[in-house]
Amino acid sequence: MINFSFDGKAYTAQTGDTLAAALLRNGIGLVGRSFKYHRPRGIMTAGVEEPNALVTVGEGGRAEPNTRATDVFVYEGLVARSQNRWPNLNFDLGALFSLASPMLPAGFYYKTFFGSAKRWMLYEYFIRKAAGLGNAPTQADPDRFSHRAAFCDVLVVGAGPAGLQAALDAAEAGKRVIMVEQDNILGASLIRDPQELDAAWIETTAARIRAAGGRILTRTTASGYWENDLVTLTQRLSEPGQTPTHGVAQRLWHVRAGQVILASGSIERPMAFAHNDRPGVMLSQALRSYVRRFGVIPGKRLVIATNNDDAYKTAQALKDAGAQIVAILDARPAPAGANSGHRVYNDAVPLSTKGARHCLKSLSALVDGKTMEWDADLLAVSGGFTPVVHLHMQAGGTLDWNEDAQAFVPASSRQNVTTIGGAAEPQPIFKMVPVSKPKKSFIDFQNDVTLADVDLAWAEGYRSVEHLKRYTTLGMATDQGKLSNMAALGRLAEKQGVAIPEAGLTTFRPPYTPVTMGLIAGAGAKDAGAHVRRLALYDLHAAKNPIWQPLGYWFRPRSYPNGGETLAQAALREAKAVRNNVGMTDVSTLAKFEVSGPDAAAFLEIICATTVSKLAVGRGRYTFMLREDGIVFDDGTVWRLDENRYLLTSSTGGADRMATHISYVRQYLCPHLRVSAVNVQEHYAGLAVAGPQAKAVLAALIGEDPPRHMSTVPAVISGVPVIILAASYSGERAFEIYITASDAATVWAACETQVNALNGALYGLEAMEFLRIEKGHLVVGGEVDGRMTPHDLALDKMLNKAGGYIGASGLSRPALSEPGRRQLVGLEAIAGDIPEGSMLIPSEGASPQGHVSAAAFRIIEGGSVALGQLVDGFSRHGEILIASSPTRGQKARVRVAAAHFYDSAGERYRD
Amino acid sequence: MTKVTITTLPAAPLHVFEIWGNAASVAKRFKAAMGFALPATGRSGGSDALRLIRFEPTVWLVEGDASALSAILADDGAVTAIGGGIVRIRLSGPGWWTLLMEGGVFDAEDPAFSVGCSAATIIDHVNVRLHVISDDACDAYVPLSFSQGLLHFWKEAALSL
Amino acid sequence: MNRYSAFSLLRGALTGHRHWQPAWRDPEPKSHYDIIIIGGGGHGLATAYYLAKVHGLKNIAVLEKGWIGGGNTGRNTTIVRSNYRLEPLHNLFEFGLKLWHGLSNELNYNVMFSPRGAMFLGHSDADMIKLAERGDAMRCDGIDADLLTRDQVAKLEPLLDMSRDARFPIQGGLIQRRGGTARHDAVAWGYARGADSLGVDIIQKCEVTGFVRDGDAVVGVETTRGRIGAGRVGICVAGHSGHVAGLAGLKLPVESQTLQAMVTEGVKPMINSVIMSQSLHCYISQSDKGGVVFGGDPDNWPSYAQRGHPMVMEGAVAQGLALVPALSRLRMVRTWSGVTDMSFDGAPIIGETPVRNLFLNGGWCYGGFKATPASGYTYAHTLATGKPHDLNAPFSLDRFERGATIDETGSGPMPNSR
Amino acid sequence: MMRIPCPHCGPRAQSEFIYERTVDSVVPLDAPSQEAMTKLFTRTNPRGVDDEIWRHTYGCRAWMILTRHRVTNEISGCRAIGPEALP
Repeated sequence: MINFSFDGKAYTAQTGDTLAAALLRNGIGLVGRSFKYHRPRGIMTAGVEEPNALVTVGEGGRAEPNTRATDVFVYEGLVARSQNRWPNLNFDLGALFSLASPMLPAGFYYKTFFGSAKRWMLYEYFIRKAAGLGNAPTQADPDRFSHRAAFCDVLVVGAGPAGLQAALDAAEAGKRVIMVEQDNILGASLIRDPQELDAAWIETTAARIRAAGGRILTRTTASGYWENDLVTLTQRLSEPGQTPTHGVAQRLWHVRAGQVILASGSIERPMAFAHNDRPGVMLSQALRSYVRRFGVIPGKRLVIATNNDDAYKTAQALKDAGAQIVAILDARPAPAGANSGHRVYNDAVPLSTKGARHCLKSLSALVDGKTMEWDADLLAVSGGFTPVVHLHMQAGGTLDWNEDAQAFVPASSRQNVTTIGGAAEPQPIFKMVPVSKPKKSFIDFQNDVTLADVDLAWAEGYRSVEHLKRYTTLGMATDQGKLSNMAALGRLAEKQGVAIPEAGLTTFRPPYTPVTMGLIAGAGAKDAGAHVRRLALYDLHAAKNPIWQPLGYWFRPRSYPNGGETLAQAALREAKAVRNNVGMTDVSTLAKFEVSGPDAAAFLEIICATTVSKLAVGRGRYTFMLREDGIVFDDGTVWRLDENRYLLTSSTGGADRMATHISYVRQYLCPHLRVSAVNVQEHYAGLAVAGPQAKAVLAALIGEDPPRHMSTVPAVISGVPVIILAASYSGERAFEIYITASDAATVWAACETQVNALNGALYGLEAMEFLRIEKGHLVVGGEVDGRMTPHDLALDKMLNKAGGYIGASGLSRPALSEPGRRQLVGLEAIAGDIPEGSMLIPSEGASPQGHVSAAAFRIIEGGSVALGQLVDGFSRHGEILIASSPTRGQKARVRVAAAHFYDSAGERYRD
Repeated sequence: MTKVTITTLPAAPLHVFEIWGNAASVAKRFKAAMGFALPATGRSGGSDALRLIRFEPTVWLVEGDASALSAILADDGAVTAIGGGIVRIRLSGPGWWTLLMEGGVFDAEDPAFSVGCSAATIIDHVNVRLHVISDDACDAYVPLSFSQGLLHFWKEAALSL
Repeated sequence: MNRYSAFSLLRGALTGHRHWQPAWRDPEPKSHYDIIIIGGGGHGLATAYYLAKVHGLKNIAVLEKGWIGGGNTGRNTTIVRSNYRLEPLHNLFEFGLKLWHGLSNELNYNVMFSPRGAMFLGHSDADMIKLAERGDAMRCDGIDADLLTRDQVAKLEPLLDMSRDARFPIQGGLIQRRGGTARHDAVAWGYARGADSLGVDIIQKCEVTGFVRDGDAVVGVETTRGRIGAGRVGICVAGHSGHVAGLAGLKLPVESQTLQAMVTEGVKPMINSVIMSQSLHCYISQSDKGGVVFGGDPDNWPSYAQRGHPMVMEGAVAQGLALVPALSRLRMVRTWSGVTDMSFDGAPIIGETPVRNLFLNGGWCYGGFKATPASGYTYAHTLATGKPHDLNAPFSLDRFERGATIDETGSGPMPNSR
Repeated sequence: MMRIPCPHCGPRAQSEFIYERTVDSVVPLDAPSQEAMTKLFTRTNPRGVDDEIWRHTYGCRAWMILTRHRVTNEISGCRAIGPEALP
C-alpha cells in the first residue's frame, strides 16, 4: 500500500494507481472547481484529456499546479491539494459566479467594465483573483532538467497493439527504433480490453524489440512535430512533486526520425446534455480502465449512455466485476444492443441530471420521445471517438472526413509520417443531434463553455471557427479542446448549414499536452543559456578579487580596490598611476585576426575604411570599419608583422560580428584572393602596460629598446615569445603584449614584478574609461552606436581616398551629409557633475538635441568632462547647454568643446 | 549507469593549415613530403607525432610539430597558430557517445561516427570539434573561454546518463 | 449596433441574450470604394475606423484574406508601451498610448487595456545607464519613465530572482507606469464593430491577388471575390507586406521573420507588470485568465510558415526562468508564431509608395501591437489627405536610400542582427 | 528545426547554421553606389522560394546558398560558396 494525502487528509493507494484511481478507490468524487462559474468538478477520464481533475501535487519548489490526477502515478508520501476554491472544495465562495451566470455569458467582459483604464484595473484585480486554477510555486526548482538528442530510422508513438507490432517489425528489420508511451506500462487499449492480446504478448513483444536494439521510453509524450521529421519528446524521470534519483526530474528529447509512425489511438467524446458536468459523469472507456486496470468501481448504481457498440464492453467489464447496471441508453434505434444481456433502451438520449452534495443523484433521458428518470450515482457516456491527429497536423498534414465515425482522420502529410491503429480507423457511431436545453449543456468543462455560448457567438457575428474559439474561450483550457472541439464544430456546422468538414478547423499547435517550463529551459534555466566566458588569466585576477564587469558574455576586472576603497576611489587611484607612473591591465578579450598571404593588404583595405598597404613591416595604425550602409560599426588597430602577415585588432563587443563580417568578405565576395584570415581572439592573451614608466618596464622585460609609438616587434619575455605593439588607448606611452594564452601567466608575472618594482598599479575597465574619455578615444557601443558616419565621428579625414572599402557607396546617401546630423563633441562641466546618458538640451523643457555618451573626471586636474553626440556639434563649440537627467534628478551646465581634453597633440607618446 | 570519464589534456601546439589556391598540387606536394594524404572532410590523418584533422573545406587542424608545413604550402596557403585558444578534453569510457548527445544536435551514436572520424557541432551553446580516437575515447576541442562552462555541463550530465 | 453596458448584460440575462446584433456585417464587396485597406488586422481596422470617425469618409472597405484579427493581431504578446529611445519612435508610440487610455470608451468595447507598468530590468551599471538614457530621452519629450531601485523592483515583482550571484543580477529597472497589456482579439473586434457601425464594409475571406493599373497608378485590386475599384489603396498586412507589395512590382526594405510566443496554464496572480530586460531578450506578463504570456528573440531567418524553431523557444524560456525561477513547474499549454515584417532599421514604414494611389503601412518588426491606435490614426490621415501626418512623416519608404534611417538598436540594415 | 544538407558535412541540424542574408541582397564590391544601395535596401521577400545565404557556423564554417520555400521550409537546393576545395 502507498500513503498519500489529498487536501490534508491521509489515504492509501495500491501500487500502479494513478492519483485519480486512488481518489476513486477512496470514494472521492468532488476534486475541483471549474474556471469561470466554479461549478463542482469530478474525474471524467482516465487519460491526458482530463479537463476537470486538476490538482497541485508536490510541495515547495517541486509543487506542480494544474496536474491532471489521471496523469500522475501515486508514490509514497505524495501530497495533492485541490485548487481554485475558497475556503474549501465543498463550500466555495466562487460558486456565487454560477448564480450570476445568466449575466455572464461568453464574452460578457467585452460589454462592460467601461470607464478609465484605472477603473478597469480595479475590476481586473478581482477578475485575476478568481481566474487561474492552481497557485504558482514561490520557490526556485531544486531539480535539473536534461535535454538530449536522438536519431532513429523509425519513431513509433504509442505502445498499443498497433504501435508494438510496428516497432517490432522495424526493430527486427534492423532499423534504429525508438518507441514512446505516455503511460508507465505498455499496452494502452490492451490494458482496458486484454482479451484480444494477453499481457504476455505485450511483454514478449517489448523484450524482442529491446533485443533487436530498439529503445522503449515510457512516461514519455511526443509533444511537438517540427520540420524535417524532428519530434520533441517529454520524458518524466520522476512523477510531479517526487524527488528524482539523479536530480533530473524530466528529459526533453529532440529526435530526428527517418520515419514517424503515429499509433496514438483516439479520445472518447462526451455527450452534450443539461448539467452534464456533474461529478459522477464519466467517459465509458475511462470507467472500463478503472474497473479492469485498477479494480475500482466508482459507483453503486450505474447507467451507460452511448451511440456505439464500444460501450457494451464497459457494460461487460462492470458485469464481470459484479456491479449493478441500472440501464443502457442507446441512441440508436432497435435492435442495437438487443442481445447484450443488459436492460437497453433504444432511441435514448440523456436530457439532464440532478445532484446531491455536488455529485450525481439522478438523470433524465428522452427515450423514443418520452422522458424517463433513473436514480444513479455514475453515468458513463460514449459520444464517439476522436482520432488523435495532433502530431499529424503539426507535421503539416491534411484530414479526411470519416462519415461513419463522424470524425476527422489523417490523410496526406508533407513529412514522413503515417498513422495506424485506432487513430486511423475510428469506430462507427450514430450521429446524435443535441436535444437538451443549450443553456447548461457544457462542451468545454474547464472553461465552462455551453452550447448556448456557441449560439450566442454565432448570433453576434463571430462565425469563423477561430472567432468562435477566441470569443467563447472554447478549447483554450489546459486540455486544449481534446473533449470539446468536435462538439463545438458540430454545433457551428449546424448554424452554417454545412457538413462538419466544411465548418473549418482550428490549428493544431505544439505541445500535444502541456510541458513543464523548466523542462523546456533545460540546463539554460540557471544561466539563461548564456555561459560566462572566462579570461585566460581568470584565476590570477580572481585571486585579487576585483570588482567584475560583464561585457557581452565576458567578465573583465573593472577595478582592484584594496583596503576598503570604493569603486570610484580605486579607479581614480589606478588611473592616476597610469598618468603619473605605470599601470598594467588585461586586454585579452579584444577581437584579433591574423591575416596572411600576398593579398592580405588588399583584403584588409576592403574590411578597413583606412589605408593599410602603406604600412612598412613593423609598423601599425589606428583603423575603423564601416557597415555596407556607410555607418561606423567597429574600430581597432592593424599591424604589419611580416611581409605578408598582419594582425588586426577590433572591439571585444563586436568580436563575433567582425568574425562573421570578415568571413563573409573572404568567402563570398573575394573567394579568389590569396589570403587566410584566422580568428586568433583566444589564441593570444594580451596585457597592456601604460604610463611614463612603461618604456622602462618593457626595456627591463625584453632587454632591448622597446618599439617606438605605432611600431611592433617580436620579442621574448622570461623565455616566452611575444608580440609587442606600441599602441596607446590611455593617452600615455603604452605597449600591448600578446602571448600564446597557455603561456600568459609567466609573462604576466614577469611584467607585474617590474610594475610593482616601480610601485605602479593594476588597472581595470573603470580606470580605462577615465583615461580614454579624457583622451577622447571612442568606444564601440558608446560613441560608436551604429548610427554615426565617419564624418559624424570626425574620422572622415582617415578614409582611404582610393575607396574600394565596404561602406564607401553607403556614404554616398544624401541625408548623411545634410545638416542636422548628430556629431561627436566634448563637454566640459561648468557646474555640477555631468550625468552619463543625460540629454543635451538648450534650455529647460526643450526637446533633446543630443546626449552624453560617456562621462568621467579630469584625472589630474579634476572636474567633470564627457563625450557626447550633438546636432551639428562641430559648429557649436563654446555653446552652453544643460546635460539633463530627469530620471535621476540630476543636471549640469556644460560647455561644448572638441572631443579631447588631454594631450590633444599626442606629445605623451613621443620618447 | 554507462561510465564516462572526462579529463582535460595538457596544452599542445595546434595550428591551422589553410589552402587558398592550387589545392590539387598542394595535396600532391603534401603527400610526397609527409607520406600520408591530406584527409577528407570529417576524417583525420597522420600519427601522434603530426596529425591533421579536417573540419572545414579548405582548412586542416594540425596537432603536433607544424614547422615543415609552411614550406609545402609556399604561396598557396598559410599556417597560423591557434593552440592558445583551445582546450582539448578527452571523453573516455563506453558512455562518451551518449554524453555527446546531451545538449547536442549531432548524431554521435551513429555507428558510422567511428575511429578517425571528425565533426564540428554545437553542444550546450558551445562550438565543439570532435575527433574519435578509439572505440571508447573521443577528443573534444573546445574554445578556452567556454571550456569551464562546458566541463561543468558534461560532469553534471555524466551523473545521470 | 446595440450599446454595450452592464445594463445590456442585465437585459440579456432576463431575455436569454437574444437581443444582441452581429458586431459587424458580412457584406458582399461593392464594385468601387474611395479607399480600400488591404488587411483586416488591428492596424487595418483602426485605419478604417479613424477614416470614418475623424475624416467622415463612408465609402471604405477592409479586405481580409482570412478572418479579422487572424494575423499578428492574434499572435502577439499583448504589450503596450511607448518607452523607445529615439524621438520619432517614442513620439509616435506615445500618441498611441494616449489613445489606448481611452480606447474602451471610444469603441464602447472593453479592450481590457490595463496600465500595469512596463518595466525593463537592468543587470549592471552599464545597463542602468542605458536605461537612464532611454528614460531621460522620454521624460524630456513629456513621456513618463521612472528609474526603480533594486528594492522597488523586488516589491513590484516578488518572484524575480534578486540574488546577487544570479547570472544576470538585477540592479534596478526603468518603468513606464502608463504601459501594460491589452486583450489583442478585443482590439480587432472593437475597431471592426466601430468601423462597421460607421458604414465601413469589412469583407472577410477576400484575398488580394493583384493590382489593377491605369498607367503608373493603381485603380483597384483583383481579389478571390472579384475585381474591386478604388480611389486609393492602403497596404496594411504586416508580415505579408513583402508579398502584397510584390504584386505591385515593389521590393521593400522588409524581410519577414517568425516570432514565437507561448502561454502557460492559468494560475493565480504571480506576475504583476510586464517584465522585460536590457540584457536579455524575453518579455513576461500574465493575462487576466492567469496564463503567463512569454516571448523572446525572433527566429532570425526569413519565413512565412507561422511555425518556429523549438530551440529558439527553449532559449527564450531559459532566459525567462533565469529571471523568474518560480515559473519552472508551470506548464506551457500552447505556443504559436506570428510573421513579423522586419524593416531594415527596426522602425515602421507608413506613407506613399512609388506607385501612385498605393500606400504602405508595415515594417512593424515585433512592435506592431502597441502601435495599433497610432498606426491607424496617422495612416487614416495619410490615406485621406494623400500627405504624411507629422507623426509618420519620418517613417517614409525612401528614408533608407536617402540615409535617414531611424535605428533604435543601431544594428544596421540586416534584420537578423536586430 | 530544419535539417540542412551541408555540401561538405552532409545533413545537419539547423542549430549549427546561421542565416546571414539573401542572394539578392549581396552588394558586389564594384557595384556603383546607386545600384549598391538599391540592392542593400530592397528585397523580393517572396512568400515562396528564394535563394538564401546560410553559413555552417558551428560546423565546417563554410558558406552556402540554400534554395528554400519560406512557407513549407522545403529545401530544393544547396550550393557551396567560397574558394575551391579538395573533396
